[in-house]
Amino acid sequence: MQRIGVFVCHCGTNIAATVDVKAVAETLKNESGVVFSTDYQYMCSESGQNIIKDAIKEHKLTGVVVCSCSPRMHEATFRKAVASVGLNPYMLEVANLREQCSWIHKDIATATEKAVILGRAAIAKVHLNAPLTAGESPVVKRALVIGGGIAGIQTALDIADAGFDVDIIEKEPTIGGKMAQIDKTFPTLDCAACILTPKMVEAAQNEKIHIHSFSEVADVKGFVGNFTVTIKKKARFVDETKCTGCGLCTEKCPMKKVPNEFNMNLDNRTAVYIPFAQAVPKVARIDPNYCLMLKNGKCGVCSKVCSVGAIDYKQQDKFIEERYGAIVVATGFNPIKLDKYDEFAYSLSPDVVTSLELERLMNAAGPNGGTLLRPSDKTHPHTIVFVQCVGSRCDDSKGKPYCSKICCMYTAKHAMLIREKYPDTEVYVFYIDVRTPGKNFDEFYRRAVEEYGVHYVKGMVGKVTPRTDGKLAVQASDLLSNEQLHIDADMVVLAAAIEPDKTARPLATMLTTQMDTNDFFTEAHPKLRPVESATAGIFLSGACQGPKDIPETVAQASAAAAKAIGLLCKNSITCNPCVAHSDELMCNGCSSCEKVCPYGAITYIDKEFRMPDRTTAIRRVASVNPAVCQGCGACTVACPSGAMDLNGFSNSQIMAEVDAICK
Amino acid sequence: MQVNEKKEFEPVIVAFCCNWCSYAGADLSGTNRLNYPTNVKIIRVPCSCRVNPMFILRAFQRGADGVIICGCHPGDCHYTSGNYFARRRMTLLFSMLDFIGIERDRTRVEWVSAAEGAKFAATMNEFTEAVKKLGPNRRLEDLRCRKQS
Amino acid sequence: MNNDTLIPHIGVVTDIRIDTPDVKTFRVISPEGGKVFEHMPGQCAMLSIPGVGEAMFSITSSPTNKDFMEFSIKKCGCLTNWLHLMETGQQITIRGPYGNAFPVETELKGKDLLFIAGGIGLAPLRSVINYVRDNRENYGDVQIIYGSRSKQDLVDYDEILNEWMNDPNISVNLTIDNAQDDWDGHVGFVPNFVTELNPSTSRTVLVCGPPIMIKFTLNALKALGFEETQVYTTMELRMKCGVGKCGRCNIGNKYVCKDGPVFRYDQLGELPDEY
Amino acid sequence: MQEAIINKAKELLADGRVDRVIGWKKGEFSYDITPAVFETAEEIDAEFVCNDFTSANVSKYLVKETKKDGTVLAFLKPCDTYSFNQLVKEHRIDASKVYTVGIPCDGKLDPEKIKQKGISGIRSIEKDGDMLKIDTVYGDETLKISDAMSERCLSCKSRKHVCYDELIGEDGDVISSNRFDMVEQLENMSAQERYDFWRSQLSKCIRCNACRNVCPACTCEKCVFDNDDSGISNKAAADSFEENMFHVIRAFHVAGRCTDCGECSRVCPQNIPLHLLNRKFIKDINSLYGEYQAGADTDSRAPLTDYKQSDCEASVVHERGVE
Amino acid sequence: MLRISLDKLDTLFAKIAEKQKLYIPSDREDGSAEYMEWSEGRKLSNALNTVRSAKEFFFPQTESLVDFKLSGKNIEVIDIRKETEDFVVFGVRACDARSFGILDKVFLSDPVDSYYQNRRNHGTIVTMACTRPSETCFCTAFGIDPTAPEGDAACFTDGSFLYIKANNDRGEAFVSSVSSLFEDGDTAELEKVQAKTKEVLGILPLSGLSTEAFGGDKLNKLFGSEKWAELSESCIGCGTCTFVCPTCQCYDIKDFNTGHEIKRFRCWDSCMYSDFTKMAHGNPRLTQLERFRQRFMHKLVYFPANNNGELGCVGCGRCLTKCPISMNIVKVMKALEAE
Repeated sequence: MQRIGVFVCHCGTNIAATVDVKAVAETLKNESGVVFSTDYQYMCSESGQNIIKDAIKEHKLTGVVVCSCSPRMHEATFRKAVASVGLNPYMLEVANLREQCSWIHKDIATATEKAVILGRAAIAKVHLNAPLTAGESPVVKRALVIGGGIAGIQTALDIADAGFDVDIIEKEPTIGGKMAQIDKTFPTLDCAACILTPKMVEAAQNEKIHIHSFSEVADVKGFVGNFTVTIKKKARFVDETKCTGCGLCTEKCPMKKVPNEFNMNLDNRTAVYIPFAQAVPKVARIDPNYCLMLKNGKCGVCSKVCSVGAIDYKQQDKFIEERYGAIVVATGFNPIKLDKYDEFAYSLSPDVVTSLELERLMNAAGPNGGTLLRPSDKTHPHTIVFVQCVGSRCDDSKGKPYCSKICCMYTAKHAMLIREKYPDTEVYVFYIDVRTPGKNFDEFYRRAVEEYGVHYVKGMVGKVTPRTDGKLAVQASDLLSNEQLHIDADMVVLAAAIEPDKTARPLATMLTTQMDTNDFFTEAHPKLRPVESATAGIFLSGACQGPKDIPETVAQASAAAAKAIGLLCKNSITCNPCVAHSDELMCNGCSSCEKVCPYGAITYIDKEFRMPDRTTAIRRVASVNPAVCQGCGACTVACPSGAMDLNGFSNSQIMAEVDAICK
Repeated sequence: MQVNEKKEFEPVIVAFCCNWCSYAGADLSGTNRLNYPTNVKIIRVPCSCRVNPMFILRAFQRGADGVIICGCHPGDCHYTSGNYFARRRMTLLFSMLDFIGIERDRTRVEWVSAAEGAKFAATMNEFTEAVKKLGPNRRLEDLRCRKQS
Repeated sequence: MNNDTLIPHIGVVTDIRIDTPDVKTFRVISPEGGKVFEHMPGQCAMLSIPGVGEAMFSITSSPTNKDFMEFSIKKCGCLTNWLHLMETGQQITIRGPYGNAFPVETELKGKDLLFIAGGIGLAPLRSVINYVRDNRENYGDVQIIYGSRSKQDLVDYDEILNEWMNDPNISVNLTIDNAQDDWDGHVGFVPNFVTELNPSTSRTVLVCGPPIMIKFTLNALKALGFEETQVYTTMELRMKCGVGKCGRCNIGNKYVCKDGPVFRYDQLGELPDEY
Repeated sequence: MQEAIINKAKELLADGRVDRVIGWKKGEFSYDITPAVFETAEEIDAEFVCNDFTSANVSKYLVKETKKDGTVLAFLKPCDTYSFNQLVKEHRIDASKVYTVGIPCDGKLDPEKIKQKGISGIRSIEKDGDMLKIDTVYGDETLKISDAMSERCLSCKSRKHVCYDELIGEDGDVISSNRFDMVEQLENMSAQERYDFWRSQLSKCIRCNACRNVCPACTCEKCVFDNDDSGISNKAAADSFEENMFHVIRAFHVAGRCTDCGECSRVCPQNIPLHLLNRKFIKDINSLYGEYQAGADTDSRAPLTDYKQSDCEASVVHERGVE
Repeated sequence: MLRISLDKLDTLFAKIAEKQKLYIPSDREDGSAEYMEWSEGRKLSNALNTVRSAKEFFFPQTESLVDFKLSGKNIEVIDIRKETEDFVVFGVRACDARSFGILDKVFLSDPVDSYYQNRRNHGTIVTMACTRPSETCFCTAFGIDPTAPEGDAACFTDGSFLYIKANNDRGEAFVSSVSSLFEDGDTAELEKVQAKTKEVLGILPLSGLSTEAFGGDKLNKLFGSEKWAELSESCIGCGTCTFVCPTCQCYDIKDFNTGHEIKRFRCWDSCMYSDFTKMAHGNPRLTQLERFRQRFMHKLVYFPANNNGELGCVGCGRCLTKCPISMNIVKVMKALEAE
């Protein structure tokens, strides 16, 4: 039998104007277990809280019901108040008399009647409340960053800066990501490599940062503060610890006709290669699909020339296990494949390129050494048509429904750079809208139009047809002048939509994090928790969460780092006590609960029990990890025997509320 | 007795609302002063997937005339997937109640986001009207619990 | 229609005494004052909080007490938890008395008595002890051996100390399982203590306590030369109706609630081993 | 058939492959067969029986049997194999301790159906073509086998064994059955008619728990209806509500797990067609979430522990069929 | 003997039902029979017996005992008992008729159960002799003559007439209340039928069932029998046998909180249930063996031990037809006897 105190708040006139608060307090006084009942102007005020505190002490209350505004508003306030005088904070319930009663009803009589019922329900629940204590679980002071692009690098640098060890897992042989492939950055037009590579080097040299390049996440277990991650270090056939990155092997490799993915396959590399000059780690990798030695067992040149003996044709994938307190996902993006866009002749003509390909074509380290030449005949293009929103803002199944956000700006950059370097080249940009909402973005775009004479045409390119003379016939419509345009272009550049990396979906499953239908990771709250996932301890950095440009990415990367640091700083974390728990004696071990748990909080253990018939038996029973459980309650309904119940929202509590409301 | 007969039938309606979306949506309809009938009493649950069919039957047993479950829109569940499970469970349960002849309009699932205060109020208005039309729950009540007049 | 024993009376709890960390003694009177009904030592009553549960408890006060009944109740389940949380003035329902009693007016009369109790097992014997004390002339020598886990777990310690120990006509021997600082009495288990004290086999023995204690005490008594016909015990088993009809408290053909709860050991021996 | 099964049992016992055999033991009459565990060839010779009345599904006993030491041989009819699989899937049976032998079944007979034809004082029942020859103290009687066939066998869903270590006889196929006909018929009634139908059926319930205790899906360590803390425990239906609740909740708890073995209706002393409640769930699951047969495998996700983002909304219930 | 043409049964029933409620066994749509209240058009079943026994008329599956109203620390006890109205149960078979005697020994022994007594005082039992006993019948083993049933009044039929005879005062009163519909008639045909039935009883498979091995004096021998393990092995622990049994009388007392008051009610319980003897501090019958043994020991040993050797079974055969796994008292008796 609890000793319950009821505190009815007037909330000024917010509640008192429609609910007869005195009558509510008076009526609830007669409820079983209620030993004290009062009303007050503002329960949440300091003096209001003192009324509660004093009553707890004076009447030895074991439970408190506050009839006030929504628990979403002041539950925490009142919990703190009762805790300050030694009552367990979970012995408090709030009856929502404002948002769900006084503010929606007008008639005082019926609103008061309802208020009493809501109060009764809260009292009925408090009767069954049990003191809950939040558990604590220790935090491993090490973070994992998945993805070694600019987002991952920035996050890792920030975390390392705060003094915590941090691992980067990068699936490619080098970190750097997409930014490494970019030529110049908007709106400042500074060289991407010049600003990125120092960061890459910094990451490599920071002793707190450990880079697992050419590696993937194979498995994630555990929970916030205590993740165990299995990392698959893919065989690169070069001993990372020995290779000095001298490059001799790449010079001598006889297999030189391998498409160079770093240059968007616009030129070739060797079978043993270092992705690019500033790669980090600067370690060669042998491509087993092309290496003659690995394919046929005949060659071995690289092994012979390597003075440090780093070549290891027998290398196998290796799995290592590491423990982390926090995980930051920075898996980035890719341009979508354009094979469904035949109207733009992407697969028909080498002169129809994506913007990222154009970046490489214009880059000094690119296939043409920085001179913009048509891929087909290596001639200088005189007319270039840019097509915007290829696959972005698309209703049909070919593309993506969202705006890829970065295309408007990089196209302006491309157009401007081309016009600057090759003033004889005409540049047309076909757009639906030009979106430039960033610092100095609109100025930048206007410069392209006004100073550089880029032809911006609002309209769609209908068809690109490669002609036998090598030109590309571009059919387009100008929506402003409402006329059809026919342009003979030398090159067409498609601003392909970007999409999350394909590795994100399986990763999300391993991390038990949410994704939206486009496979972008879902943040815990779109406004207020934009860099956290809903799964505790998993943070989001960069384009894996949504399309972003570099400054935004870096900003989010640092924000994610800050969140991760905030977690790593703690020696232990306090868990939500309103978690599920299983009555082992009733558990059937059937796995139903495990299957509906979105967090992987339920595991099964074989445990010895003394059975009712005086025997002992090993039984398979569910065990909830309270640090992982978020308290949704899915398992409680999946459990047929009712062994699984939820603290704070137990079956009996909810049924008591139902009874109180219905009676 | 005669007085009671004249009085319009006022159904008891239990609304299970998930803490993250629908309960907040209900709060919002209050904040916006959107009216809905006092017949509706809300029980806060962490997620629509916390609603056990037992609770729904219990409500009918104890005198509820309608039960509505509100949760986050599919895809928006705070817990990723809770409302998807709830949707299957409730679909099957309601289908079963329908199968044993319980009026189908006494039960409903509605997705209400934290932003949809207006939808919450409108839903509750509609649902209360629908239940009023059906009259008191007689097929799934426990006579022992019937209110004594 | 006649009164039905299944329809309970109201009792008012007028006093609650904390005996041990998990035993409280409740004093119950009828709302009009006085006892709800008369009983004999060893009989039980069904106490209930409607909606919470109903269970059988032995009446620990002596029938010679004309003002109230008392129940010493150990916290062990839903109802007893509730009872432990209640405050004075609370009404409960009570029906009874049920079961047979210790044969205080027949077999025990004129005999030297030995009471052996362990833990909460003192509760049913307390009724007899006080009955005997109040009718002292009808009985011979009285010895009490009582033990518990610790000093704090001795039920009715105040009464033992202030009344029984001061009663020149009876001897009280206390023991606790493990030594503790504020205890200068005997330390050890009850059965061993019985052996040590070596009581005269002329006594009639009344034993109550946990099953394991009873078992070893009985062995000890036999070793000392006691006959089974000299030993009485009381059981509290799975009773529901209290009137031998609901069918669950039987041991063989004997209903604990009706034919018991007091059994002589030789009678128990004839019943199947199901208790 | 019985001979082959007995020989198999004795063979496996003799070569030590199994320690016990779970099967059926003959009774007082030809039809009152009790499931039993046999440990010796002698016991088997004396009492083992497998005939038209050995309908009891022994798979649930394996929950208890596999907790003991040693291996048990279980003879499983096609429908029993589904229950067995489902129990393995839910970790209720330790499959490594069972040796399963699939036995064919062409439908079992229901003694109750025979008696309801007014046949009494039965001394023996023999098959003769598609007829039964029944010797009674009141004279000889004949009955069409199909008229004596168990209701559940008349709508058999599968003669295929979904798991076995060994098979006696030929394996059959999953058959397209008419098992949802009655459900559909009810769905097409008005709500009032459905209500009246179920009231007339469920009001017969005496809450003996036979349906629950025989159900291979009901193997809970403690049933919610026996658990005073569950809030819905009840021993007897004190009100029509409790009759409804027990059967609705029970059907819900086995939804997606019920293999439609039909034991519940077979054992109901009041002949309540309880299987219709389970079949309603199965039919709904099949039509709303895709065909699913519980027990057909041991690794698929059960419909109620699974979801698709594109699942229909609960309002589908309001939109279809007859109100 | 007084007799009435079977064609005029409806008239008889209508006459009885004029003054009091009349219950008769009647067929349900599923082919089984159950006691139902008679109303115009309701026909008497030809079935040998009803699924549930007639004990329900006196000891219903659930019945309210008392109500409580709680307010603050106070409890109000509300005695809800009302004098039952008179009723007639017609068509009770000899086995069920005997069961009332057994139930009486439980409920009417001191202290009297007023709920049972109330119904018993107001119920008239009109029995019906059997003409077509079945293979599951073994009432004769308990000394019951199904052709001459007990009850307040007994009816017999020869296929064309219903004969009636009062067995006691209440029966006399009943017979005289309906005797205007009856005429005196020759019983030659009836005697033929009775003789025929007796002949059949002699050749029924269970006719030789012996009760020699049972009774109060066999307690410890039977309790310790090794057979229990094997017999109880396949018991699924349901309550079917208990609930269809005319003599099983175990009950549970439970409280139900309606939200307005607490209703204390009793309901049938089964000693076969795993939680039958469960208490706050343990359960003395933990295994199905113990629970199974209790049920049969109760009927075959404990009850006779306390009731001058009368066995607690009437041989109605319901458990033989209804047990989900076909385990039953006959198998138990035969197994124990063979030992």
